[in-house]
Amino acid sequence: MADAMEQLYQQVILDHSRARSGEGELESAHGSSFQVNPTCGDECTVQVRLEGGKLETVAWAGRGCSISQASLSIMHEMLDGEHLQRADELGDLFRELMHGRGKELAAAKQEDLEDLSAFTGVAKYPARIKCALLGWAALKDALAQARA
Amino acid sequence: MADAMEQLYQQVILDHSRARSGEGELESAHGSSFQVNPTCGDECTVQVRLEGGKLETVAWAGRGCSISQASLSIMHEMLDGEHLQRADELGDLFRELMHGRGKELAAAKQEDLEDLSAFTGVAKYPARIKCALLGWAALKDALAQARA
Amino acid sequence: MIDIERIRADFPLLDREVRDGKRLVYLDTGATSQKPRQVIEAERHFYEHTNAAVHRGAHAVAEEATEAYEAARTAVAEFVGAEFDELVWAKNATEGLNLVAYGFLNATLNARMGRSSAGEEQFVLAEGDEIVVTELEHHANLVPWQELAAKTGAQLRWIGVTDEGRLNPDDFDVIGEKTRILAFTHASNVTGAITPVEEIVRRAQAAGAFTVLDACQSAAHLPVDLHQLGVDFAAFSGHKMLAPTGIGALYGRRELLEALPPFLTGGSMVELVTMESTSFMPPPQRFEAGTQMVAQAAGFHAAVDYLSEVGMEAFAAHEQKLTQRLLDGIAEVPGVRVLGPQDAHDRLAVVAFEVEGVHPHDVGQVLDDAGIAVRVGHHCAQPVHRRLGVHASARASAGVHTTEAEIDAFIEGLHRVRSFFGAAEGRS
Amino acid sequence: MIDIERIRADFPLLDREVRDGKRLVYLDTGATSQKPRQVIEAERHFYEHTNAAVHRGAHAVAEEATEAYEAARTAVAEFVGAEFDELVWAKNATEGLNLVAYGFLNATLNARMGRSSAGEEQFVLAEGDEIVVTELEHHANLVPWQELAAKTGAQLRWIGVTDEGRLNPDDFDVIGEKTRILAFTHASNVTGAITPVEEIVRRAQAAGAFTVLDACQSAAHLPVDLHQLGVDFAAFSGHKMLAPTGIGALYGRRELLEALPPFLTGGSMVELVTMESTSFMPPPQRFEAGTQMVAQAAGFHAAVDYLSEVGMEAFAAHEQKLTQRLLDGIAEVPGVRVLGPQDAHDRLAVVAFEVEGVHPHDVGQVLDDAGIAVRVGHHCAQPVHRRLGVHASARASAGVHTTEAEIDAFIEGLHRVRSFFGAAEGRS
Ligand SMILES: Cc1ncc(COP(=O)(O)O)c(C=O)c1O
Ligand SMILES: Cc1ncc(COP(=O)(O)O)c(C=O)c1O
Repeated sequence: MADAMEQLYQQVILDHSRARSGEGELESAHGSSFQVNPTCGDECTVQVRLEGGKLETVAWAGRGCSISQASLSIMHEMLDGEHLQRADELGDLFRELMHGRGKELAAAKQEDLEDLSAFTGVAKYPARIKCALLGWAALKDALAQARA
Repeated sequence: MADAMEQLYQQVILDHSRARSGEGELESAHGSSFQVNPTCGDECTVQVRLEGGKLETVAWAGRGCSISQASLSIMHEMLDGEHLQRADELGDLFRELMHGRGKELAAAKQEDLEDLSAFTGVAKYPARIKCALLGWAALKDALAQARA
Repeated sequence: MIDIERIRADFPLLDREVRDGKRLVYLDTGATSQKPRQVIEAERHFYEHTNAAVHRGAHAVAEEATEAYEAARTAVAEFVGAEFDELVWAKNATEGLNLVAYGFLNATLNARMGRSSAGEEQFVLAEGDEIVVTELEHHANLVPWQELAAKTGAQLRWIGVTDEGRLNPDDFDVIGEKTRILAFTHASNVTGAITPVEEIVRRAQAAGAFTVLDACQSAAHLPVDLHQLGVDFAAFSGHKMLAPTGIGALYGRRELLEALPPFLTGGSMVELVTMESTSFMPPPQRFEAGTQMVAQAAGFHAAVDYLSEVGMEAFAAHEQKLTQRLLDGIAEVPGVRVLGPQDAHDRLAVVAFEVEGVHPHDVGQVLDDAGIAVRVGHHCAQPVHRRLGVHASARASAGVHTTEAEIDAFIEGLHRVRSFFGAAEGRS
Repeated sequence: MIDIERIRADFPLLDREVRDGKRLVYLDTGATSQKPRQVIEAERHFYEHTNAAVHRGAHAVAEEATEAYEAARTAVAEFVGAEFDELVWAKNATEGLNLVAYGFLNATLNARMGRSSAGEEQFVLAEGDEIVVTELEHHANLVPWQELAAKTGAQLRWIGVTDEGRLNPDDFDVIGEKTRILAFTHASNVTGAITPVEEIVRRAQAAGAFTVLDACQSAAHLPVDLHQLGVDFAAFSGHKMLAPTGIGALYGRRELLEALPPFLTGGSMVELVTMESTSFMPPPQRFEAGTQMVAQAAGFHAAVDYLSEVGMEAFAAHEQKLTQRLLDGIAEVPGVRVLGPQDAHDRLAVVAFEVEGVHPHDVGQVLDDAGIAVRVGHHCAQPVHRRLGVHASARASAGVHTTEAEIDAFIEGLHRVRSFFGAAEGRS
């Protein structure tokens, strides 16, 4: 099996795509967003509850490929209970990475991505960028609703 | 001036396009047809009166290029007062000539065309065939109405 | 028998390498076909020698362009068993199907506004009327009818699909007195199933309904004779049958095209235009507003010439062998389920499948890494996927240039997919 | 200054001979342009290396095809001063204009059936509403509005034309409170007159009307900045601006495209599809149903690159010189009347004319015999011909490759037309 595939499907991605973190439905969300990847019909819903400048809870549900599921799972792990500012920044950073055609970001940024840096290779495959970003589009939208 | 143009615009065509025969409107026509050449908006109306198996009167009105006007004028000269069978046959013969890509028909047929044989060269110019046939399409339609 | 090596030499793109030097195995003809050099050359030749406005100029090049354009119409019409004036150019099959649906809509609106032309009444829809489609349809032959129904108050009904991925004959009874339109596919782009057209047309005719055939997959892979099939309308796309992108065609029975109101309006489809009103040309021009895809028509002409030279019977026989090999090969790979009939009978070489525990995107990715191009997703047919219990699938589809060795490479790739994701799971 | 000899070397068709060895003088760019080899090559390259389904596949070639397709969108959008997601592909300008007209129709029908989506209400038309067009329009920007008016009960009104062939400013007052849509051309394909867009847009905005610009002739011959012009929608065709046949574009302001209901429906423009209902993608995809003209988009990209390299300012300046020479030359030929402004100011190198006593078909034929290709007929604009007192005309139009020597050859040809028909009349 080619190196390229191992670079794309980093172990952390495969792990998160199977043992997924944060799946579930919130009883009373402040914001909720449903997103579809029209190519494959993959979909996800991200729900958020805010509390004092924090993303008190983020939960998600959906179906999709390993890339999209891992991205959602890691999102949950990194952001559940975090400051809203961190959520915004991480989302922007991740989008920057995904539009970088497979190049790493500056070292500090790359470090800041933590587990999400495993997606660096995904950005080499334009058709998969949407998979990686699907959950993050939903998060952004859900946050905007919650703050409105 | 090239021979090609003199072959196309035979003197009989130029003459008929200027001194036109049969223009007018019938008081009580048995059949009447209006035809348009959509490329240029040229149009003509052909009206017929029948009497005892004959095309008692054929008249026309319209505007168009030298080819279409001459064709209508010669049609009138050749068919006014003629037997219906002659009208049908001549129309078919002329259509055959026009779809022959500029080749003459068999000698007997070519002779039968009389002045219409001047249009032989027109058939080399696909865009002009419609001009030559416009009046004949109207005649055919008007005759069909008159007989219906 | 077709000479596959000679054919392959005609397709420049097949020489391509992908993903760091891997030889391309193109198994995505169901989505769009590759083009033989004869087609590419026909388009180039048109631009370099014959390019001019069609049906509009009297100069030499315009005359030649018009002849090339109309000769293409005759050739493509003949290829599907139709007369030249029954064939309308469209940019793709989707537009062709929309043209028919909007024809019904416009007839209905014209009637409401008291401006119907002669013969249009037969296309007027009213509440209580029914439009029948099938669960097997590509979105192109479903959504236009949903829209038409919603805008006219007609009711949409459908024929279901069996577990095997074929139209369910038990449902043919939805075709009844109220059915005004019956839109169905000749062959599914997901399950590969070929429809028993005669049976359905017979029922539609008995019910007095118009039939609209989606011939996208069939015209590209089977000998098709539309007059013999007896359908009222049919649509297909050039790009699926070796022709350029940007061109397709709608077939309509002459009497129907003559009565159908126009869809797109503008230049070249009108007779007399005043500021107040407009009269329209007879078909096919009535349905061809504006400057058409002329160079693409020349390419389409070359494509049907190419296919005729190969011979559609021989081509179909070749594909049937490939289908069998695909199905046999897949059957050997554990955990892979085919969505569609399991044998090559009445079936195209379009094979969608799911790999247990691996999302189609991930299946496609690992195949792609080996140079094997398949399609992943719902292939613009969400309902049939849902019906077969999945949301998406991967799909291998063969073309006139596909070899048995390529099928084998694909099967090997499937094993690799399993071991890659299986190994990572610690399963192998 | 543009290097005309270098440019001419890029256009293979200009090497053609016609009518027994005569060198072609192509003065029919107003109908359709010839293609530089860079454009022909871009299309060929696409077929030989990049051809695959766009936005649908995950394999390597499909990725490259998608990138080529979207890069083309960005380039063409930029060329006319728009953002990439404000540009929708269409098969030609005619389809683009129909898309807008049908958008209004669909919004109106959806409202009647109680199925409007958010934002659609702004496009709903009712009796008493007015649609304003002009007497200068090409049928493509007239007939769709006639149809829309007739189907919705809205009223069609229009701005007239002066004897000189320009929009009559006295008529700008028809734009008023009731005006919902104002559709007008940026430049006439008959009189060559360039419209004072700013003035009209200002009035439309004051009236709260949507503006729809026909940019077919302008985008091909002038620098155009749609954002600066401030129009709501605009349409143009690739084939008139060195690009392949079979592709055009519709521009729409982002907020408007977001709210406009879909026109053609089918694959690639949907999100979720069940048998019962469908949700649609955001623009531009919402308006691009089915497989698009992808190779032609690659060619369109090459075309705008080519034009940008020549420089639209330099190109327009070159054409203005040609316009002057055309007008001056014609003025020397007795009995020839120009339909349109007599000087090169605010005017394209599109010059329609009549030759006294000679029908345009016959004018064109004799020019053609000398290798000179002009257009004859009504050029899909019957109303303005009628307004200027003729039914048809002959028209010479220049392109980026046109030389002054060619204009002179044309003028010489006009003399020949006169003497041929004059001599036969015994007049000369
Ligand atoms: C001013 C104008 N508008 C619209 C059109 C229609 O363009 P198309 O035929 O490419 O759709 C043309 C060209 O024919 C034109 O010159
Ligand atoms: C069965 C079927 N119908 C319709 C279509 C639509 O064709 P196009 O996208 O060329 O309009 C396709 C291809 O995508 C198809 O496979």
